[in-house]
Amino acid sequence: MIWFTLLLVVLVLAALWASMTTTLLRATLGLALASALLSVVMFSMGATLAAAMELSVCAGLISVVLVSVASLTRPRSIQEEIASRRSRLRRIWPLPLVLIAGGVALSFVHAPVDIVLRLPAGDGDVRTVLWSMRQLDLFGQILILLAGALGVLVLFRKEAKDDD
Amino acid sequence: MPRLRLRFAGDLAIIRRRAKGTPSGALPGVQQMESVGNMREGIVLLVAVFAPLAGAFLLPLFGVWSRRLRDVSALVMVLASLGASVALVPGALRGEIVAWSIAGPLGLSFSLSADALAVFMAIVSSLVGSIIILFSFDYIRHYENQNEYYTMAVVFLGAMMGLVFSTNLVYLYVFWEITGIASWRLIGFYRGKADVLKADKAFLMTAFGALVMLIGILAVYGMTGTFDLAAMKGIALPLGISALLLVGLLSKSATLPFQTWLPDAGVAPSPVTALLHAAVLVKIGVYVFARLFLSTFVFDEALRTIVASIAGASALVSAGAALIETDFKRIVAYSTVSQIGFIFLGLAMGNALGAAGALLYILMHGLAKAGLFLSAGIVEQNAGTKDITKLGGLIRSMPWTAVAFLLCAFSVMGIPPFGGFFSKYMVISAAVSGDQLVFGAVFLAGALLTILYLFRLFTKVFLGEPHGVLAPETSRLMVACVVLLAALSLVGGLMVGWPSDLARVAISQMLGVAG
Amino acid sequence: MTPLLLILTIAVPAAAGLLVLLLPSRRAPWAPAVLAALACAFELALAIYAFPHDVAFAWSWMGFGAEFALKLSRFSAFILLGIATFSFLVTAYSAVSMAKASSSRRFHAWVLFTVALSAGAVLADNLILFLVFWEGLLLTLFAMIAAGKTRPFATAVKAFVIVGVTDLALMFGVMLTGHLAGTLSMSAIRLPLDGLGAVAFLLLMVGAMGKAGAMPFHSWIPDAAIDAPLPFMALLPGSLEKLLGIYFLARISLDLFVLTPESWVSPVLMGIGAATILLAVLMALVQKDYKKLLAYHAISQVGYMILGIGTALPVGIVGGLFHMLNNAIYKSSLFLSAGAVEKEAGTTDLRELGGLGRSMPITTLCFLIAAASISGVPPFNGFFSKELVYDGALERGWIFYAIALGGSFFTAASFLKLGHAAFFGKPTNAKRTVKEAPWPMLLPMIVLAGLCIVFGVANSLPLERLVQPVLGTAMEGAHGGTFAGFPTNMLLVGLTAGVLALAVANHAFGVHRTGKGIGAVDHIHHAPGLSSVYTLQATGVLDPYRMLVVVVGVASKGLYALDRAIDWVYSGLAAQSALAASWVLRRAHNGNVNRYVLWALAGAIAVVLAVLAVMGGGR
Amino acid sequence: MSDLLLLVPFVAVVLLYLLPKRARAVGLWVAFGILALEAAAAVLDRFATVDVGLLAPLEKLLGFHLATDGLSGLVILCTGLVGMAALLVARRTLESVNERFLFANLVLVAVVGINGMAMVRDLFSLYVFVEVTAVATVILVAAGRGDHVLEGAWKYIFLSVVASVLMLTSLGFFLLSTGGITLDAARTGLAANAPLAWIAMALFLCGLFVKGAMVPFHGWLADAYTAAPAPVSVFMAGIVTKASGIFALLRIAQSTLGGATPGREILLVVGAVTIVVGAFLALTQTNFKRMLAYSSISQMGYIVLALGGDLHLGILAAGLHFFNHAVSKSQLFANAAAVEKQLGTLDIDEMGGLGARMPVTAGTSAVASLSIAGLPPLAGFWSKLLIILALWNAKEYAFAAVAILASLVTLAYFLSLQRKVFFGKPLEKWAGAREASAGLLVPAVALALVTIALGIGFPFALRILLGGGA
Repeated sequence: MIWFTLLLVVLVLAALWASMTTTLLRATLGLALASALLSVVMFSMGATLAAAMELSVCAGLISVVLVSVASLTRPRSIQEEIASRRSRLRRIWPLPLVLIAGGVALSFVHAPVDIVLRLPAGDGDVRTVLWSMRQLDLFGQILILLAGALGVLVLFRKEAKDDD
Repeated sequence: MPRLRLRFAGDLAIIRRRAKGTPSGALPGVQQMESVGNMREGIVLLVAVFAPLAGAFLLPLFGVWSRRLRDVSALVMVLASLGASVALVPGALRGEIVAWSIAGPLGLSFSLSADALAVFMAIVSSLVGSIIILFSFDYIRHYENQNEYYTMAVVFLGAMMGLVFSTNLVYLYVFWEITGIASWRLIGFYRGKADVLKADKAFLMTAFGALVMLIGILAVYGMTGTFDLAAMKGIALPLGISALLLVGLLSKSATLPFQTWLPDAGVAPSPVTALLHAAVLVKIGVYVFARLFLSTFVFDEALRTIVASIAGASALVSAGAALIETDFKRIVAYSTVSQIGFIFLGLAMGNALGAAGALLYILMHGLAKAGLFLSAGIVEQNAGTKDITKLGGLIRSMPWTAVAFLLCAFSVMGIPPFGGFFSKYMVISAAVSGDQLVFGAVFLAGALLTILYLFRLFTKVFLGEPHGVLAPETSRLMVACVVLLAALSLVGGLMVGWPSDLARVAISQMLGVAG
Repeated sequence: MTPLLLILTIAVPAAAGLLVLLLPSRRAPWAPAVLAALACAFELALAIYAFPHDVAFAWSWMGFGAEFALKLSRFSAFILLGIATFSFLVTAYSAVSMAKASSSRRFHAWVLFTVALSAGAVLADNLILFLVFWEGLLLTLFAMIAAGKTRPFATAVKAFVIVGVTDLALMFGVMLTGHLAGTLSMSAIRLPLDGLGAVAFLLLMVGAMGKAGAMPFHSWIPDAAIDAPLPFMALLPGSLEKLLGIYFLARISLDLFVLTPESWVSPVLMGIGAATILLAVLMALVQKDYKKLLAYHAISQVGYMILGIGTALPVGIVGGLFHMLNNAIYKSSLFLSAGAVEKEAGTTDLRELGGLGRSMPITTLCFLIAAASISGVPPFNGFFSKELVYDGALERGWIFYAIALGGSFFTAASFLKLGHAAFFGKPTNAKRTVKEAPWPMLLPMIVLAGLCIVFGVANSLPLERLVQPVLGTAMEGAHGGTFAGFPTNMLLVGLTAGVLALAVANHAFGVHRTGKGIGAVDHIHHAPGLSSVYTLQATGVLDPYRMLVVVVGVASKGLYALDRAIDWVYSGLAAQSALAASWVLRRAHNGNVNRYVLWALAGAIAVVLAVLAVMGGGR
Repeated sequence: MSDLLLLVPFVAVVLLYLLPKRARAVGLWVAFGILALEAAAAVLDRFATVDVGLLAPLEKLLGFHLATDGLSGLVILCTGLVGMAALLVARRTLESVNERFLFANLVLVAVVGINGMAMVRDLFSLYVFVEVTAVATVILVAAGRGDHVLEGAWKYIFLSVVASVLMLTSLGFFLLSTGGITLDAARTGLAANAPLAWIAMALFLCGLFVKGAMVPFHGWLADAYTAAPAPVSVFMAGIVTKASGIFALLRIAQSTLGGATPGREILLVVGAVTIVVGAFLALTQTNFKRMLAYSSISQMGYIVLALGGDLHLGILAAGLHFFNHAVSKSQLFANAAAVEKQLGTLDIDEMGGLGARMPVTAGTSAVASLSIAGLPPLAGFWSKLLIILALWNAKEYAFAAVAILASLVTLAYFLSLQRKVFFGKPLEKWAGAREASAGLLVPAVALALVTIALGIGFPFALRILLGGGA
């Protein structure tokens, strides 16, 4: 249990770091770390499939993409760095506070601790769950992808036009 | 569970009810159509309301075609209202109540009903309205946005008719606000920045009152479960709810402490100010007061003191302001505020004499004050200013206007045999006979101030040394309208028995006592 | 005698007035005057015919106790006769004097309306109807002054406002009376003079005094004397208004209320009367204008009438009413003489007049008779009525008598001065040749002067036929039932004679001192103490109208400030605070997305906490 | 046939892309036609009954668990009307065929999302469709040309993410506490007063508050509306925000909360705060669209407030206000588009007296403004009246008073807008301004007529609405 708690704390810290740091690279590293920790948590809770997906997609694939993008950018000068750090810190300090407050708030919940997941019947098989229970949501996901595709189309078109 | 489903539920019923000589009892919610023949009077009622209200929207179309056609049809629409109202008089004098109703859900039945009070008010509004529209023919000719002017003026009068005949509080509110919208457009007619600001101010102040009143209406609904005035007759209203309703009435009638929009609204064209200040708009508050507190609810003694005090303060404060102001129309507007106080006094006394006096006051003041405003219009248009310090000696170049102004002023002052005397006498007398001597004395002081400020105005504008060129009267039609109003003020006094008869029937229906 | 005739007394002059207004006057400039005179003659005939009758009727009118009720009683018949007589004489006179004035048509129409309204006021037996006629006179008053030659409007407005104020008081009084009595029918009202009743009486009294022109409601009359057409002065302030005002005062004192000598109202009335006598006559004394001097006397004489009625004794009341009649006679005669002088000499300024006695002998004679009458010289009518008033006043308190007697002294002195300056001495303006006035102007004067003599010598005629019947039963037992004949109290007569002699002596002293008739009272004018009061009066500071205007001006400034303050609440306070609130909120929305996220999270936490609080509280 | 509402636009998008590029001008009209059909279907109330035989195989194949009721019909009708208006505006304001084509496509995608929201009975599906709409809308906003476009879109995304987090957390809690995420399951959980279920509900509500821009979750809205191209703001203001935030709240209030404490109180407080803050924020705005944006916030507060009142009347009132506001606000944005096209600016301080030059635009905008301000006899009055009645019946007098008096502030900013833009002396500067082209006027006039007609005929309409139930 202590380990589990420790893991969660580190996860939160990593996420915080990712969101508060000012360089792309560090942010990416933070994100990757958080994702990795998350997948560990998922593993430990028995959600192997989710853990695998999390590890491969978020911690792996996305980190690679982000790192490669970051490598294309120009690093900031030191002055810029300092200036932006100050201002950033000034603006972002409430975030930890909010988190702490949220945590405190949640700690008031006298929820039953013995949480029993009542998963829908069709035990465990991802395909079954997805297709027999949640077709509609799948349809929604397809739509989101479609919209994303359209977005790429629109925004890149626009870039191209702006270049002209 | 609400559902969107097209289904014509319920029935549209046209009903007609006669109640001979008795105070109006409960109006049946929905009745089946009796017979086609009986619809006739219902149709008269509909003509009175919808000839102007719906017809107004044709006016811009007519305006595109021919200016003359538009002007004349505007007049015809208002005259149709007047004709319909007059047609209701014989029945009203016999104590009959013509009613017409469409049942609606949640108490939102659209019901029109013409008792003597409503007929009286309708005649006053449409009579003065017709003259004002006639006056506009020549006055508005010189300006832009004529289509809008006629549309809004006629809509205004139509809404007034609707308000007068409505017996459902929600529809009363609906028509109430339509008059607000129309007056907003009309006050801002000249489109100057200051003009529009004043229009907004007037709109906001009256809307504020109306919204507070709406809370009151809901409170009444909460108490009684109905919006139908006839169904809530004889209910004793808690003072708090009365106060909420009163805020609306006072703001619409430009009474202290909501009076200041009215002088500001003087930026409107004169026929508009005549319409708003004199004859129609500001009378809404007092009319609804009579409709609610005298005719419907049990009259509360506490209300008497409150309303009479407010009215007294209003009468004095605005009369004082009228003595200081230097703008022709603002002075007349303050005078209106002051005179409205008298009407409220009469109503607040809650006795037959006061109520009848208030009704007559509405008529007499409407006629005379419209005459004053229209004279102001003639002066303003021809002399190019309404600052009385820059006017003078106009009696030489505008003799007819000057005399008509003076005659109307006499009526407002309450000098016999002009109509204003009788009404003023009756309201103050009502205070005296109600053992409210203090109020009587206060309003006597108000009457004195009335004499003073009107003479001050007359002296500064029409007498004394002329400033600059003496502008002549350019439009015979306009002068004729003013003279007509002056003459009507005189006839109203000489023939005071006629309006008084109708008022007495109205009082007996309202208070259940013989006048 | 039918109700129709009663209606005709009102309708005929009104219709004639309307006709005059509508007549095309260019063709026949004489027509208005002739029509007016004819109508008034008809009125006179009607009044004479109706005199012995008693008629009353009522039509329903506008409800609420307001009936169209007319009643011809002894008193109203008497006053109606007076109204008809004076209006006939004045219209006959003005037919000539106003013939060339551009406003002749309007003026005559107003005269006719005035007659109609006066007749209505006298005949009305319902308080509202009475009020309508009574206040309607305001309009004709205004219109007639406005028909004057030189810038008359300011005076017209002043007159209107002053009389209007008193009319408002009257209106309030009528309301109160109606409320107390429970009826508006005048012949049915009989109220005790206590509490609210006294208030009502005082209010009605103010109305009556305003009409009659007593102080402090007098100040328009001297102004009107200058600005208004002269027949107007003779007609309204000279006669009709006195008749009406005193008629109504007598009505309320005798009929509507029970005025007894014990009531506190009685000394009030007497005080007002005495003050009016003295103050107005002091003003009259120093006037340098014929018409203005007369105007102040018109005020002063009212004092005697009010004093007389205020005594609440039969002798005083009879004296007051008789004085009302006499005053109307000699005062209109005097005004008409002023008109004749003005027409012929071209001015009424005493400094430019003089020696008219030779060129205008008949006018002079009439003037002398009327002046003697007003000064209370026996055997003219004024003497007899004044003696009756003195008699009553002395019974109620020597001070009232003393003041009244003092008034007599100044009256006599001022008329000595006036007569001397205008008709005797040397003509100051020699360029203009002055002729006697034409006959239509002279005749009314002669008739009136004749009446002065007749009503003096044969005073039983007016007293027993006109005045005493008004008191009805109150007359029985007192003085053997009549006050006619020569005064019985020789002490009073002697004192009167003494005062007259003193006035003559004073005149001789003054003339000796200054050498001219006009300077006969300069020593009083410039007496220490008095002179400063006179100066103040000359600048108008003491004019109650002026005071009213100032007071109202100050009050209205305050009220206006209040109005602006209320306006500020909306235009300033409400608007500004709304804008300020809006501005503060806008400043908070600086576009920073972090801030917005923070708000959202804080909001979410708040909502969750709220839920927890409720759920926790639920346990 | 409810499935068709999801499938047809989707298929249309795919098919449109198969068209040759030359024919892309058709795209706009195809979308228009679909939306018109949608509106017609909602009005005719046929979609629940007609398809039994014909479409059964399809339904079986897809297995969507959809359900329609009056509320679905309402939102679908609004979508149709607003979408048509937006497309007409797009035709006149977007310059290239391609832009219009893309716009039409994205609108269709968003419409699928909205239709989905209208018909689902499951919180997770609701969330998914909310996201569909959000993504499509973000792209619509970002597709604009101005400097602030990306900023607006960015803020929208950012707060949407917050909303997503809140909603997903909530869904997790629901799963934990009740084991189910259908509306009915959630209702059971709440009825049992399980704290975790209530927390989940609170979080879900907060997510929807973000979507529906309730104060203090509203930060994104003004920037997004202002930055978005004209037709997009018509579409967004008219339906997107309302459907994804407010409609979802309506649905939850109707099917899940059922007027239970403390859900009702949350809605009341948040609604009232939103009304007041939004109204005051709008009061001093100088950008036409930004003022409208804050006005939208305020008005959506009314809808949420209504949900806290008497349940049946409240939902009826909220639905009506939803409709009225959708109609009027999209119309006002169309008016703004017309003005912007003529003047090239949206700064109302620079405008003046446009009523003389653009009478139809001015007139219709006045109608919409007054309707939103709740002035009779326009439609907005009746829905506000019902809202207040609902509150009154629930004995929430103070909230009713707030709702009524906030109308005054609403009126104040609309009067200020009218004064500065239309109702004044014509300025020399804009002598060249002309009335907008028919393409922009048609939606404005049509929507204004809807407002007027519904206002005048309201009691009849109400009778019809109440005919089925209540």
